Amino acid sequence: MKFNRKVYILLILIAAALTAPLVLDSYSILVLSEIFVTALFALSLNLVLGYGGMLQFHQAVFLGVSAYSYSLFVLHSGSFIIGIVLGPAVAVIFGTVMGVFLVRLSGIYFGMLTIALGQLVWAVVFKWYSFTGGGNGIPSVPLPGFLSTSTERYEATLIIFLISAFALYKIVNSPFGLLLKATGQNNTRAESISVNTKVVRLTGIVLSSFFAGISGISYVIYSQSVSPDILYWKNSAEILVACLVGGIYTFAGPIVGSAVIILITTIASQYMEYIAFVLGIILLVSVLFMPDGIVGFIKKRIGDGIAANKRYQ
Amino acid sequence: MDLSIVASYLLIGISRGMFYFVLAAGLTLILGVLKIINFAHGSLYMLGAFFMYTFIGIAGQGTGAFFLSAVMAAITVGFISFIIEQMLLKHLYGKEHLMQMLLTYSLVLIFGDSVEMIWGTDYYTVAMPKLLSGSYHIFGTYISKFYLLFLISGLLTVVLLWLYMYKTKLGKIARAVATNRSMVEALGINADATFMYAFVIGGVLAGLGGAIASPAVNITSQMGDSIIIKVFLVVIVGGLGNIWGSLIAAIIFGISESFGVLIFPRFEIAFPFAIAAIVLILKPRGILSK
Amino acid sequence: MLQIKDISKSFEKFLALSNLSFDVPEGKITALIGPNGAGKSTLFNIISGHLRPEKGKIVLKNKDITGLSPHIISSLGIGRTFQIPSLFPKLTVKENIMAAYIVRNGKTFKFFGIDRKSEMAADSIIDKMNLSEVSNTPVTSCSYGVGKELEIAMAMATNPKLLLMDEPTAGIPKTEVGNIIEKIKLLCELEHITVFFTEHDISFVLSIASKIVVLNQGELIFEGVPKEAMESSDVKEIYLGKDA
Amino acid sequence: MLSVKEIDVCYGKAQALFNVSIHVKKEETVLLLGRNGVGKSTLLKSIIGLLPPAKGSIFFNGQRISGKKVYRIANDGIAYVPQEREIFSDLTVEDNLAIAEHKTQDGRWSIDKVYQLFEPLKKMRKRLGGNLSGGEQQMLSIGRALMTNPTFIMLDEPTEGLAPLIVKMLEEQINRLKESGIGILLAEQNLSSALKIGDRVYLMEKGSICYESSTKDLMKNRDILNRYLGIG
Repeated sequence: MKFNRKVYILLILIAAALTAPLVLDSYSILVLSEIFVTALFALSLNLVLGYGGMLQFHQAVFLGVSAYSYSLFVLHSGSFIIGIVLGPAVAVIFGTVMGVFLVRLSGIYFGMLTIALGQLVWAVVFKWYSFTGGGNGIPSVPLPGFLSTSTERYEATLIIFLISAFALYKIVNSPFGLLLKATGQNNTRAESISVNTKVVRLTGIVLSSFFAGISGISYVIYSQSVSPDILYWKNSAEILVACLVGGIYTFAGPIVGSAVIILITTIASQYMEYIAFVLGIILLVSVLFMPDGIVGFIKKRIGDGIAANKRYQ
Repeated sequence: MDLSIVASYLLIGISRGMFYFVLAAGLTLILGVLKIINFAHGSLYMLGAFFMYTFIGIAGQGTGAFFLSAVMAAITVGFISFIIEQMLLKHLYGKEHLMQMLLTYSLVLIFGDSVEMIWGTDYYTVAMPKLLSGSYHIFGTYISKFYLLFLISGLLTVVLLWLYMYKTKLGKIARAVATNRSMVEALGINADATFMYAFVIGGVLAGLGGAIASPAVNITSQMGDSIIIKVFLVVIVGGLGNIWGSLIAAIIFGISESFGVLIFPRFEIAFPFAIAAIVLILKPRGILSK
Repeated sequence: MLQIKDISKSFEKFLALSNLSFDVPEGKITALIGPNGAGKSTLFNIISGHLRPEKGKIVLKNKDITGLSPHIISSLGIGRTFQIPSLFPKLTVKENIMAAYIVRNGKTFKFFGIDRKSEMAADSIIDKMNLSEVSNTPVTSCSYGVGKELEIAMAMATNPKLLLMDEPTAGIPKTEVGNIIEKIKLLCELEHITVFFTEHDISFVLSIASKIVVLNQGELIFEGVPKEAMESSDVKEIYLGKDA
Repeated sequence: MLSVKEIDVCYGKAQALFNVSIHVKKEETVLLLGRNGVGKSTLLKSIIGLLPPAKGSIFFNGQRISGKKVYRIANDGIAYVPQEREIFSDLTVEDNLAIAEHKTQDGRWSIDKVYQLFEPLKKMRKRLGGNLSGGEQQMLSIGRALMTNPTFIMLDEPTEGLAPLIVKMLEEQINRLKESGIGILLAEQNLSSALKIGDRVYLMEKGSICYESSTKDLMKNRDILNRYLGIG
């Protein structure tokens, strides 16, 4: 019965989100859009970070190359559909090529190679004025006609988020997902039960880059522009923070983390300009007091509560 | 290519490398001894530059005032490091690396905005002291005297760090802690104190780096962001915690950048990243590893 | 079953194994004993592919497996349990066992849905091993003894022909040793698995092994049945010293 | 001098010691015997504080030391020579000794004194710890422990894996230490060398103390020798 209640709550939430534009003002709708884009981006990272146990510090690259591929393609040729397919495809190519080198490393060396590769891509995008627009980026990216109003763009980011999140949820709970978790938790042991850990990790990276690529399309729909900043290491770091603040050992963690960070910074920005300061304090507090993230913290509280109740009965 | 140009670019590259080393040395010391990846190192570098700006405002424009301010800025940043270590990091020793890293990243965010609260959002510059303005005529080309400051600070760091690590008991203990912490404690030595010294020395070096860079850069709250990544890669290319590896890697980075400007000016900023990626793929444990 | 042929391995200047040769007979329980530093773990790591020998061959049923990578050696039928349980800590007991079955069933790249066959197989092992009470508990919350048993259960799940066990009774109280012995015997007799294990507890070795191999400082000093080992003066010497 | 009272010790979830009690009197040399894996090293690690007991307590000179930080226990006068020697491999021989130096009022040990005890070390004072042979490392490990000027020293299988000539030399030096009045707790599985210098003996099996007597009494008791230390 509990499972059913969970599904009902989820369905109500989805219905509320779909009908939100009827009641909310356009600014709130934009903020919600941002949450869905960011949450999908965070989920894509968490597939390798939380489940695969890999310190991937360059997630923004996949979002970025996808967003740029779409933007550059539609600017030059005009076909939206091919652009939308091209984005994630290019992200997957980047993910595969980088992944082949990355899976040979582990721990901090893995992390540092992602930083080097990520910054390399950023530097090229940043400096290749003739092709990417350099530091200015592309200030205005054309979108298909059916995404002309803010409500349509909102619904698009929401639906992309829902479908992708559902797919990721299925993957995490699939046989492959189990082996990815196993490999992330104990690589040596996974090898000794015949798992080809390098291939499993590479597949994880490729899937992660694919969904990050989708979030890149979602990002363009939301912002209608691209700039090299979206590939910069700080953007990767911020999404990592969102995952960790929410909790990387739960599926909902990255979603909650993204939502909390965006909501708090949005609200804070109405009263002060020091958003990073607020974000820093949130992070500091969560590192010191909620090392398992918000969702992990709540789950543990509920778990302790149930355990305590059982003891009294 | 004209040989004198090559020589002068080489000299510029080495000087830049020495500057990177000032920052990398602190970072690698912290990494080697505390096993913490300190994202806040870039923030401490930025703070060094801001304190430099303020102290020069007080001390005046002279060459002596410049060096005095640099020393003061480094000491102030060292003091801030002391507070960070005692109040925050101390509680995270032995915890997950990701958590420690994240704590230092939260400081990046906090310091970035704190600086804007205190100094505002303007760009600041520090005037070049007289002694360092102008150029030398070497190898038939002109090299800014300012590079001399980088070169000397780097050499000074090398010498002082060597003295500390190899000639003082504290430094020897720090090296011992880096390889085997529990045995150090079993000999009656408080390893936590060693951690504090290493972190503060790292902070002083970051502050010094900010101070000496201040005449050459725009002093802003973001100035640490790009350099910290480069310095990270220097440390990793040199081999985790290997100070001499960092020195070599820093010089390689410096030279690659200066020749990058010469050969492929548009993508000069990509050179260090490409080198780091290649080294990590071929020799993940650093250039000095077997 | 398994032949160790002239294996040598050194770490920097230290010679860990020198010219080691012996056989592990099929369908039986063979014990590997020796003092600390004798080279037992090194040998296990070489057999399982985690280390490469400088010299010599490891032959499994007439197939040379020297230097193959660990996951391939494992898929050829060599399972392994670890001295300190090395499991997937955040997965449940059942998921740990299922992971082993998924690979075996070739479902590694099934991205959607579940693998019913693995689930059923895991359930049946859990039944056999009497682990149903902790079936859905994450390993981090299980006792050390359960971890040790899960090690054996996971090894069974990989369907090995040969099982390497590193100190199966280390770290558990005396009262639970009998339980582990029963389960190892079950493996050997019912599942027809060849067992090759290291152990400190000599009484345990004598009660279970049909062949004993003794190493000292990387060299083979005895190979034979337990009874002879008890009488061998070489073996006595490394445990008792010359004067005793 | 030292008294360990009913301690349990665990590595994570694995319990390694069960209700262990031992004591060492002043100027006494006590042997801890048993095959490998029975918990000798664990007991020594627990005394120095590297593995704090989960239950029970440890007293040194009447003062409770269990629960104190490792470096404080060491500063109380306990020195530890681990089985793996744990030389600081990046430091020279002399630096290994220098950093351990702990000056006390009646401090007897200095680098020169250690060189007198272990002459081979003096020749390689500038060599890195990592480049020493096993025997040299063992001398350095003992010498380093002595630099803390301990009143009590714990040695974990100091002769393990060493050539007979070096074993003989180490035995002599440990005897000299014993004569200097320092308390010694020596973990060994090599009986022949240990029995020569021990006053009293504890035998361990599977994480517990199973026998306790004077060294002489143990030598007479062939049954116990065979049961707990022999192969049969």
